[in-house]
Amino acid sequence: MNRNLKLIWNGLIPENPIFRLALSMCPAVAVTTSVENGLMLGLAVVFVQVFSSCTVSIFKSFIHPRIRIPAYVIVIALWVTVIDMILPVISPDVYKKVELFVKLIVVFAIIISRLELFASKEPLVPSFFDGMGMGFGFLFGLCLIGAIREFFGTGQLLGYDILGFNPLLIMVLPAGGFFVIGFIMATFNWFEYKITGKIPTSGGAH
Amino acid sequence: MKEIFKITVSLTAVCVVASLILGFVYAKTEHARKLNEEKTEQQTIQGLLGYGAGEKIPSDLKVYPVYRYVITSDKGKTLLGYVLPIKDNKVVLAEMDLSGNPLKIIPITVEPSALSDKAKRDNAVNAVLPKGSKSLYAQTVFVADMGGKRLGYVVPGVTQGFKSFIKLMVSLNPDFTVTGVAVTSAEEDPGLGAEIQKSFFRNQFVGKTIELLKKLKVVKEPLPPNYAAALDPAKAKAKGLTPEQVKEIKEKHLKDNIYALTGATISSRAMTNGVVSTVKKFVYRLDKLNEAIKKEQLSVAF
Amino acid sequence: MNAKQFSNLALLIFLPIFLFLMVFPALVHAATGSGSFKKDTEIQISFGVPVDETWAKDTANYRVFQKTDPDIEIPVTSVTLSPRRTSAVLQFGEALNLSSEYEVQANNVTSDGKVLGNEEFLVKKSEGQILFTIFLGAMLINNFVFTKYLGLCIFFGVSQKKETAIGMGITFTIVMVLSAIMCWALLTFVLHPLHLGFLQIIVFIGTVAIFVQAVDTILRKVNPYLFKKLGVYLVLIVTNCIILAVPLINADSGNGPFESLTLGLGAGLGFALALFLMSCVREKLELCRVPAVFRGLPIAFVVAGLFALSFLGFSGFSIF
Amino acid sequence: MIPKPEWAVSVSPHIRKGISTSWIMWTVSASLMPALILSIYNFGFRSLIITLISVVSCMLVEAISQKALGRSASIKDGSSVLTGILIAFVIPPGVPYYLPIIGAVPAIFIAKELMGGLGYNVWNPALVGRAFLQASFPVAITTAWIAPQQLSKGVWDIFLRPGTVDAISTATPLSVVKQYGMTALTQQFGGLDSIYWNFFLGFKPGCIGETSAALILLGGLYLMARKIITWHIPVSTLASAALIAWIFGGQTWFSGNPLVHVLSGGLMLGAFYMATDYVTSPTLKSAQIVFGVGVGALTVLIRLKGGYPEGVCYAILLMNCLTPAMDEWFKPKRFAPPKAAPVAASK
Repeated sequence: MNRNLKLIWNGLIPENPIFRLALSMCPAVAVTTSVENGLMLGLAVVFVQVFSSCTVSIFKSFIHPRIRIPAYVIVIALWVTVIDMILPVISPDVYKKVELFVKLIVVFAIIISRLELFASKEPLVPSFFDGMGMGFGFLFGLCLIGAIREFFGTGQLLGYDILGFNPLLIMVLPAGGFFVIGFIMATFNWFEYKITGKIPTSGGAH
Repeated sequence: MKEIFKITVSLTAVCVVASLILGFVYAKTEHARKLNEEKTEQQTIQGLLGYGAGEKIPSDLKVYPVYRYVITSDKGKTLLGYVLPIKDNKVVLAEMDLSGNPLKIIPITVEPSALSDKAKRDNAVNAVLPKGSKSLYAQTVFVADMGGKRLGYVVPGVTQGFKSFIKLMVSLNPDFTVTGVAVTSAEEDPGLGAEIQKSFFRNQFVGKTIELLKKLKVVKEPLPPNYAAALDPAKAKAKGLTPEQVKEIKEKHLKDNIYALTGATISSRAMTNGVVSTVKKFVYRLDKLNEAIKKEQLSVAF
Repeated sequence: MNAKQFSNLALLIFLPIFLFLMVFPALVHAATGSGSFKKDTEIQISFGVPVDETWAKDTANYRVFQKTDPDIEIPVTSVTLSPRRTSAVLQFGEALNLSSEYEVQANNVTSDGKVLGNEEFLVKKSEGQILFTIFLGAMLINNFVFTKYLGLCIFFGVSQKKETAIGMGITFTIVMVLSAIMCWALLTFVLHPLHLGFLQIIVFIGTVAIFVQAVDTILRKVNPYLFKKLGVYLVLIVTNCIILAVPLINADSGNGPFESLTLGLGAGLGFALALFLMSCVREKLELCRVPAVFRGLPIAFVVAGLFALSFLGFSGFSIF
Repeated sequence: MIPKPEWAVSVSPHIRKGISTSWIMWTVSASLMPALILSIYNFGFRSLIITLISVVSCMLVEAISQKALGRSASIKDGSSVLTGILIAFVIPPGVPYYLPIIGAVPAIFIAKELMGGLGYNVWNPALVGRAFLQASFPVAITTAWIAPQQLSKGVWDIFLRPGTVDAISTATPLSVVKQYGMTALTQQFGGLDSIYWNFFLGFKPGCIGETSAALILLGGLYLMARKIITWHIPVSTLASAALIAWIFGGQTWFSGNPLVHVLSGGLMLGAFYMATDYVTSPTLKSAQIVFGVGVGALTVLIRLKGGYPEGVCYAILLMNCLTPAMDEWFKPKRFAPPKAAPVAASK
């Protein structure tokens, strides 16, 4: 398979930042009461991840190794602030609900860890695709959780009323979010067990 | 030592470049963001006036904001000050005492469009007041005007809900009959109090005249099913009710009290109190304002 | 220095902050002398001198209105005078809006038959009440971990062992309190005057990073043992959302210095509490026959969900 | 993970007593029967049906999840039966019949089996089920009350028409107090004496098994006599609830009515049957007293200042959160603690 495609696939399933690497969990539960919110935050993460990966990849030779981390943080903060200014122009209603977490993208461990592990070593094109992969993996995770919680919590999908009643309201509450993620993670583990015959140990969480 | 110097310079450079980019993006987006905010507010107001999404807004519909200030004059007296739009795209500050007698009318030398920004408006008001007096922004109400005739009013209100404040907006027609209620922000419990935002609850207020509002109560009876269907446009459509039938059902229940949401009596009562007190206060003030405008022969824009 | 001594030290640091926060605003408040809400339909005012009962009981002597609605009076339905006749409780027929300001004007205050003149009272929630509400809200009612999902990464990462959880919780609280107040100062004295509000994310993350670096350097020199114990966490702190969320929430709701400090303290202690409880349960889970596919993070999430379910009991809690 | 030993060897002395887990579970379940009978008298056969549905679905969920997780089946130990009875006892009699079925899943699967099965759970399964239902179906759980003694007004009517919840709904005493104040309750019952008497005997709207303080007390005393539970948790819970209600319950301080708070809602049921759960309460007697004080205080605080009219369920769940920590705090001191290892000099 083409390496670039492989990088994207890698981010989507085998190293999905939410379910497999268990990085940056906070937004995964907090904003995903609906698909729309998950989509919005996911797109913001894709934007920040891709742009920071590219920036770091281009300027990697200029960044002194000792100030690497502060420089990365500034780069991320830069793109976060940019998206934080753009989103309210595009969709003010959804932005209101995810505002705090868009600002908090700056501390998402997934982004800085990709900069450190990948973009600081690789050229621009693979870095771009790696950023895309991780970003879309994140987006996919958020949308999956969002869809489950929105459907069971409010009987809707993407704001369209499907059931007409609330099947299990707890799903849109904090407790339901934790349950959903726990069960999705267990499902991922179960699939891996069925395929490889080994019970995986979930990744370090931060 | 040289290395430290190098590190410092490069970090500073990174920061400066980042700030410059941010400054650029900020300058580009700030205006659009503010416009967007205004647009959302405008849409809420238009929706309340009966021009929801998808409906064409007539070109001669104008919505004029009227800002109310509480002014403490240099002699220590408390006055009310209304920032009113007048003909020829000008603005005045009309002062009146607490019982509604007009006192002074001071022209304000600011473009009406700049008044939507609170800081700019506060400055403009303070600039025309004599030294030593203080002003405190209180409320904005909107007057809708269509082709020189008053179409209605949109009044914001706030009420203590179950957990935090419920912010709402009520639209009235010129005879002070409620034409719409919107909840602009609320943090009630999902599935219980949050149902106040649903149209079947909000639309119970529609059509209530000021006399009906004054003795409005909340009852803990279940909402009659056909009334519920008539109140919710989507449900009415699903049930196949014709507009005439909907109108008929609504008229039949017009004098009913507000049916509380099941399990959320507190939120229902809060909402009802909020709507009633908002309308009562507004009607009281508008009468005084209209009298003052007549007395002073002020050529207001609406 | 073991964990117990460390927690004692932390107590020594936090207790004065907490007492200061609770007492200082009350002193300031007492100095101005004004009214206070007793219930949502009652206001208490104190005159300073014993007043005549016949004057005080006459509801026509009072004018009460919301600060922004001076033209609309709220009718007083009845007045109860305290036994020593120095303070009165005004009752109203309608519920008051406790988060806004009211003004009470008492006309012709009469004491021992002499008319002393008019007196005005400003009635609002006292600072102490507001701070206590913020504190309790951040710590229990809207616990940052269980209802706002902040700091989950660290929460799941370091809650395996009780010892580390305690150390981490206390370190976090210290950093959160200090960075909250520093970010407030930067925002108020630098960013706002220069109209650079849009730079807040960069400035806040920079502040937290610099602060953590400083603690790191100082600890390394002053107390190498403690540094060895906490060094690992210090790095983690920079990339944690709960630390950055506190200044962002403060900036968003326009909190003053005391409110910022209280929010930082409440959020920090709430986080420490969550970490501690979680670590106790997870140590117990080590001995349980948890199904294989659930072992590790999945069961941790389920447990966090059960915590969140229990913490629902605090929802809608209001002391004042 | 500890490897499963081939033989179970417990600490000496190895003397067997005829008490097994299943005996305890069945005895506790049996002691709840008088309350169930009163509830049938009060609310009609509906309450019996709901209890049966709840018990059966709990047993089914347990059987299915044990099968799925590859564990040996332990249906016969009666723990799921007891959980089923308790779930039914803390929900209103007028709820739709599918509610206890849904409640059984979080109670048995999430709160018990996922944590490792009976003996390992941290939270009380029945209360997890109840809190889950409260969060998921707030309207049904807060409104589906039936006024007592529907028996005379056609018990079969309620039984046959399950969808008529709205028509039979009334308010529990606690929600009357919460919304309209104590005076409204006194008016409704016609005097304080009547309140005490009706609450004690159990003629008031409420959850299926919680209405009668007398019958629960009877069951609790029986359990104490059989040495299944001790007095520590129930007594400290009721005492602290009464104290807090007396201090904060009235218009001014120290003027509340403790008796109304102790007799109303599910406090009695919670104190005797839920807070005393072996697995989810602390082991040591001193810790148990602290646990009970916490349950009582939190219950009344949630009732008075919180968002719900009733707080027993959340109070016990919140104290369950603290149980593992309390077991640690109250750990008895070792007689000869090992000497602290010398702190390695830092480099």
